[in-house]
Order: sequence, then structure tokens, then C-alpha cells
Amino acid sequence: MGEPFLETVDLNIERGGRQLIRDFSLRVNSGQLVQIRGSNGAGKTTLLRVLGGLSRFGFTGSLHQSESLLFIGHQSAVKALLTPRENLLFHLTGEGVHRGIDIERALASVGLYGFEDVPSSQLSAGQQRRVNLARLFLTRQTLWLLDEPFTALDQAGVLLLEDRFRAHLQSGGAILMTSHQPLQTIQPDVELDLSGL
Amino acid sequence: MGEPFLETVDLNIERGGRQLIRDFSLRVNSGQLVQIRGSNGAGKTTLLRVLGGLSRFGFTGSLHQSESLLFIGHQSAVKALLTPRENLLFHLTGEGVHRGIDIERALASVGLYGFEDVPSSQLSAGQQRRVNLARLFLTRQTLWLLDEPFTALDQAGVLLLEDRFRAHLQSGGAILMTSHQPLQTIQPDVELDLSGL
Amino acid sequence: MWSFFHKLGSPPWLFRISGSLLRWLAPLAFIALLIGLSWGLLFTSPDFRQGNSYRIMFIHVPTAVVALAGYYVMAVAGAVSLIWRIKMAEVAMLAAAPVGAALTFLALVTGSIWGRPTWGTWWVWDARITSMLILLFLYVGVIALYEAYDNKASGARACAVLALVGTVNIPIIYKSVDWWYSLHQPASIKFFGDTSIHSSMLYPLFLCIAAFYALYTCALLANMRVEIIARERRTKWVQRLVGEAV
Amino acid sequence: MSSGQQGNDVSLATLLLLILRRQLLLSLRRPVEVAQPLLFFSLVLLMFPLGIGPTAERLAPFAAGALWIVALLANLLAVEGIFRSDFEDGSLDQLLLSPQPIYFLIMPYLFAHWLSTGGLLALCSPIFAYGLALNSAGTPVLMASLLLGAGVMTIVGALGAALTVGLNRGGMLITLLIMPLYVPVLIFGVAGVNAAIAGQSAVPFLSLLAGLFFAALALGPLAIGAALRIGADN
Amino acid sequence: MSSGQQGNDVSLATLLLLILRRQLLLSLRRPVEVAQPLLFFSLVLLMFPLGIGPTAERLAPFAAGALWIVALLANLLAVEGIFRSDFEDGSLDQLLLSPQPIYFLIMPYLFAHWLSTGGLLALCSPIFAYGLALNSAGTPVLMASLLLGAGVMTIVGALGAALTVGLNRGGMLITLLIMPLYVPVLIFGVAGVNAAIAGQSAVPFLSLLAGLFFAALALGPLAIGAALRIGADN
Amino acid sequence: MYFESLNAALSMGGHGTYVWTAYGITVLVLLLLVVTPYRKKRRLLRELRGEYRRESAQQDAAQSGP
Ligand code: HEM
Ligand SMILES: Nc1ncnc2c1ncn2[C@@H]1O[C@H](COP(=O)(O)OP(=O)(O)OP(=O)(O)O)[C@@H](O)[C@H]1O
Ligand SMILES: Nc1ncnc2c1ncn2[C@@H]1O[C@H](COP(=O)(O)OP(=O)(O)OP(=O)(O)O)[C@@H](O)[C@H]1O
Ligand SMILES: [Mg+2]
Ligand SMILES: [Mg+2]
Repeated sequence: MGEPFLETVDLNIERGGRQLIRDFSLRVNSGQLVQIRGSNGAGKTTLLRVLGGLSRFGFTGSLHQSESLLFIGHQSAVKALLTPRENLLFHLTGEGVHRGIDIERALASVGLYGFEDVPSSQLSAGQQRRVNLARLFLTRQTLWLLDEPFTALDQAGVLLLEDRFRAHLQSGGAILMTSHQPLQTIQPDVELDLSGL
Repeated sequence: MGEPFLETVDLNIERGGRQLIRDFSLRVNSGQLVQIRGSNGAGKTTLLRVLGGLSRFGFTGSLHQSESLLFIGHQSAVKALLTPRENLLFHLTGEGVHRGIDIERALASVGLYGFEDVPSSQLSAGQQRRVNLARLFLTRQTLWLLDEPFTALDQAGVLLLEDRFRAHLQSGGAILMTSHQPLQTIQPDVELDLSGL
Repeated sequence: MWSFFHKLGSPPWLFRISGSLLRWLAPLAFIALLIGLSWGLLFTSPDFRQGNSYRIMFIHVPTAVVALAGYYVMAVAGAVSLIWRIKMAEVAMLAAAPVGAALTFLALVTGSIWGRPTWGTWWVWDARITSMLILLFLYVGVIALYEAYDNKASGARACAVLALVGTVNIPIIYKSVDWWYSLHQPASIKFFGDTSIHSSMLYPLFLCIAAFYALYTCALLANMRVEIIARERRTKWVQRLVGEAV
Repeated sequence: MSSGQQGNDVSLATLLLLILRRQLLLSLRRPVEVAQPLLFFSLVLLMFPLGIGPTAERLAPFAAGALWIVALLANLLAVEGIFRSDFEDGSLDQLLLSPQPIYFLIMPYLFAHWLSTGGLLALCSPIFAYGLALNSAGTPVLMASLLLGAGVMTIVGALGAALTVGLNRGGMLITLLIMPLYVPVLIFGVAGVNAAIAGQSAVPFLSLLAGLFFAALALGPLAIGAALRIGADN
Repeated sequence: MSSGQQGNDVSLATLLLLILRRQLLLSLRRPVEVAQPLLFFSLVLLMFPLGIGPTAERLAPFAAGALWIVALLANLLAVEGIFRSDFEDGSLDQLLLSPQPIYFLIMPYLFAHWLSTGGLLALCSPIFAYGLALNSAGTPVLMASLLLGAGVMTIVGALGAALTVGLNRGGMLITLLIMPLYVPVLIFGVAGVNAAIAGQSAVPFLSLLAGLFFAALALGPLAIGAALRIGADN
Repeated sequence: MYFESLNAALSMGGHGTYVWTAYGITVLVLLLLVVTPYRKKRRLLRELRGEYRRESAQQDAAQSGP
């Protein structure tokens, strides 16, 4: 599996006149789970958006990532006007059209069986979050960048998600995630703390 | 402290044709901390909004709460266009005008010292959340209704908040909150689980 | 008196009464309409000025009249539902909106068709025509607002508020539009008013108006009954009803 | 309880002033959104000469109507968002929870919006009136009628905004709800200006508008408050 | 890597179709919403007879301008939000991350918006034109010019929306730059219709509009794509 | 009967098209007005029947469970 999914060397990020990330180097290989920790405002989200190629300005250093990855950020990326089913069908990730049966299975596996066709605006905070996370059960991307994936999830949801992580890592994928809570059933291969920087 | 801050008897709540809460009775007295737990979609937020008097339709049963309370919901209630200082000054809770020094102290105590005059849109998720929670250090309300107050907060933030809770309870206040994580340094006096209902 | 109000407020009673009422009112309305329309269409002699086109009046006028009255039905129901918290009034308001909108639409269309042979135009900005158009918008507004709400309990209340505000405004709107029209009174013929309706045309016209009122009532009640069932789905009597309907 | 009393202790006036400052500050933070009605205003007025040729005697008879229609549209553009952002970020919940009567708490919203649309347009209307060759006799009446009319339109529009605040697609629905209610304002406003131009007294029309305004001011906030409670519950 | 190739395997056409369906669904979520733009048009147009007068000779000169103004208004109202909700809920990030060229991915957005405002209005404009007593000679030109003009306005407006999407409604000075770009479209459109009514040829104006349209179509998406990348980076 | 022939009734001295279309549209709309509530009612009853069955089934399951 030769080249890494993501590699950055001497990354420096500045925001609002403050140097958030200084001389940051990281290399994510297949099968690796990297957890980024850090106090509020440490720069986790900013870093993740830079590594994902979403913010292209205001940083220096070399950065190279696999040409397509899956990014799930703070926001739910769930359209309130659409039903969960439609939300997964009309996703914008450019992965093409998912089969209806796959979508139903994905929704079921995040515990939304029976909510496929309820307007998402009527779903609870956690349920909306789950609709978004259902994409992890559909995607064929190998590199995942997840920003606080556990927010608004209940205990069962957290465990469910960690199971999915394990499966993904075993199948040769890689995960780069931020989280304030420690993981419960997996050990991250790399653990970074930005507060120090 | 005679009469309870909040009392409800035989509360029934229906949403989207589903009976969410059935025959729910609760009584919150001064000095009490009530934690509501429950899986995603159990009905915590809905219940809290009804108890707070925010949704007045679609429920039956008797409900009586102290005529003014403090409610902090899922959304941040932080105006991106305003700075943290302005956000706290121009709050809509009807508690009148806070002194500038109080506001600064409140912001400092949620770890936002130095961010008083940064546009809130540039704050991180957790920092925005902290701006909102700073109101807990300003308010003189005795009954607090908090929906997932710990979301997006780092470890330090969680402990900070729990300290504030303890102080509030000792000064005769009462707190009704929902949370997926168990509390770390306080014991709730009452713990309800809605998943069962 | 109050007991009557109380009864009106009770869904099962209303459902039963409306059922028995419909049983004889519906056929009556149908027959009256049949007679009135065919009378106006085939058995009256043509108007000396407009020839046969005036036969449209036998739909046009009744629909217009009933549509106007219908808005007040809806608005009063909305007010009652807000002030006295009578659920069935809310149901009545919701049921009244589509019926009124349909009749308003008919008044406009038939009028417009009538206008072609009589004034040589499909449309003029006459005062009454304009206010009728505004009335249509008021009706559609209520319908659209209700449709837009996910939470129907809130939606119904929102519609009640809107209908109430509409009632306060309708007289103002009408007066202002009338007066606006009188400001720029066009040079051409005065449209309404002096259309001297011959007595031989009056009887079928009145019959039609009565028939349309009856029809309006029937449609209103029928819509209400559906809404009542939908709202009372959790009650014993509806479950019994559904069991019988098998 | 102390809390409750305390909540009421705060003088209502200070609170309203606070909210007013908030609204004004918010609108100052996005100057272009405030300027947009004006921009739109000038853009539309550019159309009218195109339609009927720029000669004064052709423009003049239509000037009043044109100006008023544009003012109405500008108001429509702005009023839709009067409560939206507060609903989305939860501030509206705070407003509804505050112990003071919602009737008054709404006033600052209305006043700020009225200032930033109606007031602004009325202030600038003389320029546009000149551009449309409106008979100068009509200008003062135009300003007065715009001021009063904008008041009514703001209140009515705010009601529409409140009814649709919970719906995540208010945009065009609100037009349908409030436009019919704008009709009398438009009619009286235009008639007043035209009367002044014709050399008659515009007082009856202005007083009609004033009547509408005060009626709206008395009843409007009640309806808006109720509508907000309903809309926020969706 | 497999993932990468896989991402590109998906035929662009299917993807664009998918996005198009999404946009249309979003704009017509509920049955009533299909009718809403039409109701909006008729309501705004209703204001013109009320403001200017009911008789044909008063209305006719305005008809073209009025219809064009409504088209512009509808566009302004709608286009401002064309990317906003996608930005706020993070869908926009997904779009920017997808391996396909953003240039094409934007097209469905533009097309759907054009359909649901410009196309619809152009389709129904004859009815409204009749109501406003527009000389029937102008109707076909009106329809054609509206179709083209709406296209330009959509692209230009989308550019403005993209540039301002990240600045959460704060000091969006860009609209100031965008607004003037609407002006030529309006001028050519109205002038074309009036020419047709005056019995002259409208071809020059229509071809000018067509020129604008194709220029915008060629360059617009590039600018919009770049603007989105910058905007999303805030 | 005012008209002496069917054709006369249809043409109505040139106004036939207007009159008959007006009446036609009216009849259509009125039919819709009357039929919709009954169709709605039938659909609703069917829906409710299913709903009740499902609920009773669930209750039975719940009782048989423990
Ligand atoms: C676009 C075309 C038209 C529309 C929208 C229209 C609308 C109306 C309306 C709203 C009414 C009011 C009913 C009432 O207030 O009691 C009405 C009544 C009436 N219309 Fe029309 N109308 C149209 C064309 C015509 C034409 C062409 C005629 C024939 C000359 C006509 C003759 C009447 C008569 C005789 C009445 C009854 C008068 C009365 O009840 O006081 N209408 N129409
Ligand atoms: N307006 C509404 N219309 C219909 N159903 C609703 C509405 N609001 C909430 N619901 C339903 O009520 C249920 C409870 O929602 P609620 O937000 O209270 O859950 P919650 O306990 O807060 O979940 P979470 O832990 O994710 O916040 C959800 O299943 C949701 O689908
Ligand atoms: N566009 C911006 N302009 C100026 N400063 C910014 C901008 N975006 C972020 N910042 C600053 O960068 C710091 C880090 O923000 P970031 O969102 O990365 O923190 P975080 O680690 O994700 O915190 P949290 O745990 O709360 O999500 C914050 O202090 C914030 O003030
Ligand atoms: Mg973050
Ligand atoms: Mg919740």
C-alpha cells in the first residue's frame, strides 16, 4: 500500500493574526486511526479543513492527500427540507448514485429504520447527525476526515460508530478525526494534542 | 423555598402522530439537579421545550413553572455579526442591562479572555458555545433549563461548567438538564431515562 | 345557549349531526342546482342587450356572492377558534378555505368569459373584479400557509390568526379599491349596477344562489367530517366508526 | 420568587432601548443589506423612463405611482428577514421567554426596521421624485405618506414574517400573505400625492394613512406576538 | 488509489442529473410551492394597476418595464440564497471536495434556478402581459428576452451569492458590484419589447441579450467556482 | 325550452362557446369540490384501519412478551 493517504510536512497555519499550527508534520497510512485532541480554539477544525484541502489559503508547508476523501464537519450537512432517504440519494460527494436498498440499509444501521421518509426538519438533533453519519456506511472513500463525529450522539450511537471505524480500518482505510471524549472501544494509532502547540 | 420551581403532572406529549411522553410527572425544588437521559429521538428536547413553556401546543396535562427561567437550547443563540461582548450585552432574556465589568468577568470565567471583541463568526465551535454559556455567569434566574450544555466543550470546559452548576445549586437554584455523557463531579438528585417511556 | 356551544364543540356530536344533515341537504342542493342551471341555461329568454351570453350570470353571480360570504364564514370560525379555543371552529375554518377559493376562482373565470362577448375583453381592472382577485389571494394564502407547516397544530392556529387579520382588513380593502376605481373612472360604459335584470331572470337567479349556498354548506361539512376523523383518530368513537366502515 | 420579581424589576424602557440598539447595530453590521432597498429603488426607477420615454410631461403623471410601488417592493424585500436570524440561532426563544409583555418587546424590532427601510426611503424620496419629474408640490406629501405607509407596511409585513418564521422557506409565501393587506396603503398613498399635485388638499389621505397606522400599531403587535409564539413552535 | 479512480468513474452526466433533481426537489418541496412563484408574480403585478391606474392607456407604457422589474425582483429574492443553505449545512464542502470539475457541478444549480424563476415567468408572461394591456406585438419578444435575461441574471446573481456566501451576511459589499451588472440586461430587455411594439425590429436587442447570456455562460461558472472556493474558506 | 332546436341551444346565437365553456368549467370544478372530501375520507379510513391493526398487533406482542 506504498504511498500514504495523507502527508504534510512543516505545516504552519495562521488565523486572525494568530499562529495556530506551528511546524506540524503528519503522515497517515492505510489502516491508521489518528485522533486529534485539543482545547476549544486550539485549531483542530482549521487544521482538518486545511488537510482536507477545503481551505487553501493562509498556510505554508507541503501538503499532499489522496485525490478524493470523505469529510464530515461540524455542521450536519442534512437538508431540513429533504427526507433522510433523499438526503443520502442527492448527496454532493460526487460518488454517483447509491442504490435504494443500500440507502435503506445504511439508514437502518444508524438506527433510523422507519424514519426514511420523515422530513428531516422533524428529526431530533442526534437523528439528524445520524443521517449524516449514515454516509459512512455508503461511501467507498478510503480516507475519512471527521470533525467531532460523536457530537449529539447517545451512548449506543457512539459504540455503533466505533464499530464502523474498526471495520473501515480493517478493510485498509484510514481515519483522521477530532474528538473531545476519549474513544471507548478502539485505540487510536496516533494521538496528537494541539493545545501544546 | 416552599412551592417548587417547576411542577408537572400527567404530562402527555405527541409529535408527528407519535406519543413521545406518556403520563410524565416531575417536581423540581430549590437546590435540585435533574438530569434527563435518553436515546436520540427519545423526546428530551421536546420535553424541555414544553416544560420551559416554549411549545404550548400538542400536549396535555398540568404544568406550572416559576414565572421566569433561563433556557439554553441546541442552538448557540450567538449572533455571528456581534462580538462576544455585544452578544452578552444585547441578550433578549429581559434581565436588563449587565454592567460591562460583569460581562468581562463572565467571559473570562469561560476562558474567553482576550476574545471579547473578536467577531463571533471567527470563533471556534466550542468558543461560540462558551459565549452562550457565559450567560450562566451573568443570570440571576433561579431555574435553569439546559439542553445538552456540554456539546462541543473540551474537558476543561466541562469541569468549569460543573463547578458553576454546583455553585448555583448551593445558592438555592435548580437545574433541569439533558446530557448524553454522565456528569463527572456532581451527582444529579434525580435521574430520568426517557428511552423506557 | 351555552350548552349548544358546548355541543358544537364536541366532535362526535358534530359528526353525527353533520352526517344526518348532509343526508338530506346534499340531494336537495343537487336538485336545486340542476333545476336552476338548466332553467337559466335553456328556459329563459335572452337579455335584450347582451343576447345569450348573460346566461353566464346564473353561475357568475351566485359563485361571487357565496365566495364573498364564505370568507366571513372562514374568518369568524378562525376568530372563535382563537378566542374560545373551540377546536371544531378551527376545523370549520380549515374546511372553508378550499371551498371558498374554488368558488372565487369560478366567479373570476366565468366573469372573465362573460367579459369577452360583452366588453370585448377577457379582463378589466374593475373595482369589484379587482377586489375579487384579492379575495382569491386571501383564500389561497390561508391554504398555502397551512400546507407549509409541518406541525399542523401550529399551522391551524397560524391560519386562524391570518384569517382574523384578513377580516379586519377586507372592508378596508374593498372600500379603498372601490374608491380607487371611482378615481379613474374610465370613459367606457359603467360595468355593473345598471344591468337591469328582468324579473323573469330573477327567479332562476335566486334559485341558483340558494342552490350554491346549499352546495357550499355540503362541501364545508364534508370537508369538516374528514378533518374530524383525522384529528380524533385516537378516540374510541372513531375506532368504532372505522370498525363499522369495514 | 426573587428571580421572577427581579426579571420584572428591570424597567421596560431600558430593555426596549437595549433591543433597539441591538437591532440597529445588527443592521449597521451589514450596511449593504440596509442599502439594498435603496439600490433596488434606484434600479427600478431607472426602468420607468425606459418604459415611457424620459420626457418630463410623460413621466410626471406616473411618478407618484411608480415611487410608491417601488417603496412597497423594497419593504417587501426587507421585511421577510426581520425575525428569521433570531429564530435560527435561538434568540427568539429568549425573547419569548422573557417576563416582559411580548407586545412591547416587538416594538424595537418594528421601529428599527421602519427606520432602516421606510425612514431611509422617505428621506431619499425627494431625489428620486426629482428624477421622475414629480411635480414639486407633491414632494412633501410623498415623504409624509411614505413615512406613515412604511409604518403600516412594516407592521403588516412583520406579521407575515412571524407567521412564516418557523418554515424554512418563507421567501415567496410571505408575499402572498401580506401583499393583499398592502393594497389600501398603496392606494391612499398614491392618491394623496396626486391630490397634492392637482392642487387639492392631501390631508384626508394622510389622515387615512395615519388612521391605518395607529390602528396597526395598536393591534399589530398583539397579532405578531401570537404569531411568533405559533411560528416558533413549528 | 481505488477510491480516487472510483470517484472519477461516475459519469459526469448522471451526477449532474442527480444534482439537478436535488435542486428542483428543493425548490418544489411541497405541492403549494410549485405555484408560489406564479402567485408572487401576479401579486406584485397587481400592484401596478393599483398604483398607476386601471385603464389600458395608463398601464400599457409600463407593461414591459413592470414585467421586467418583477423578473428582476424574483431573481434577487431567490438567487441570494442559491448557495447559502448548502454553505450553512456543510453540503457546499462536499461539492467542493468532489473530484469532478466544479465548473460543471455548478451548472445544475444555475439551470434549476433559471427554470424555477425566469423560465416560469417567461412561460406565463403572456397572461400577465394581457392583464397589463401590453401591446400584443410585444409579447413574443417579451418572452424571448425574459428567457435570455433571466439566464444572465441567474449567472450574475449566483456569482454575487458565491462571493458573499462565506461572509455570514456581514458587509457584503460585493452586491454593490453585482447590481450594476443587472442594468444592461434590464435596459436591453425593455428596449427590445418597446421596439417590437413600435413596429421596429427587436433582433438587435435580443442578439445583444444572447451575447451577454453566452458570455456569462462561458465565463460565469469559472468565476463562480473560484468564488465558492474562497467563500467556503472563510 | 326557449331554443327550438339543439343546434340553436348549442350555438346560442354565436355566444354558445362562451356560455357552454363557462358552464362546463363550473360543473367540473363543482364535481371536484364534492368528490375530493369523499375520496379523502375513504383513503383516511383505510389508513386508520391499517394503523389500528398495527397497534393492536404491537400490544399483543408486548403482552405475550413478558
Ligand atoms: C373578469 C370578469 C368579471 C369578474 C371577475 C366579475 C366579478 C364579479 C363580482 C366579484 C361580482 C360581485 C358579486 C356581488 O358582489 O354580489 C360580480 C357580480 C356581477 N357581475 Fe361580474 N364579473 C366579471 C364580468 C362581468 C360581466 C362581463 C358582467 C356582465 C355585464 C358581469 C355582471 C355581473 C352582474 C350582473 C353581477 C351581479 C350584480 C350584483 O349582484 O350586484 N360581470 N361579478
Ligand atoms: N415538529 C415535529 N414534528 C414531528 N415530529 C417531531 C417534531 N419535533 C420532534 N419530533 C420527533 O420527536 C422525537 C423526539 O425529538 P427530540 O428532539 O425531542 O429528541 P431528543 O430526545 O432531543 O433527541 P436528541 O438526543 O437527538 O436531541 C423525534 O423522533 C422527532 O422525530
Ligand atoms: N476565519 C477566521 N478568522 C480568524 N480567526 C479564526 C478563523 N477561523 C478560526 N479562527 C480562530 O482559530 C482558532 C481555532 O479555531 P478552530 O475552529 O480550529 O478551533 P477548534 O480546535 O476546532 O475548537 P473547537 O474544539 O471549539 O472546535 C479559534 O481561536 C478561532 O478564533
Ligand atoms: Mg472545531
Ligand atoms: Mg435534543
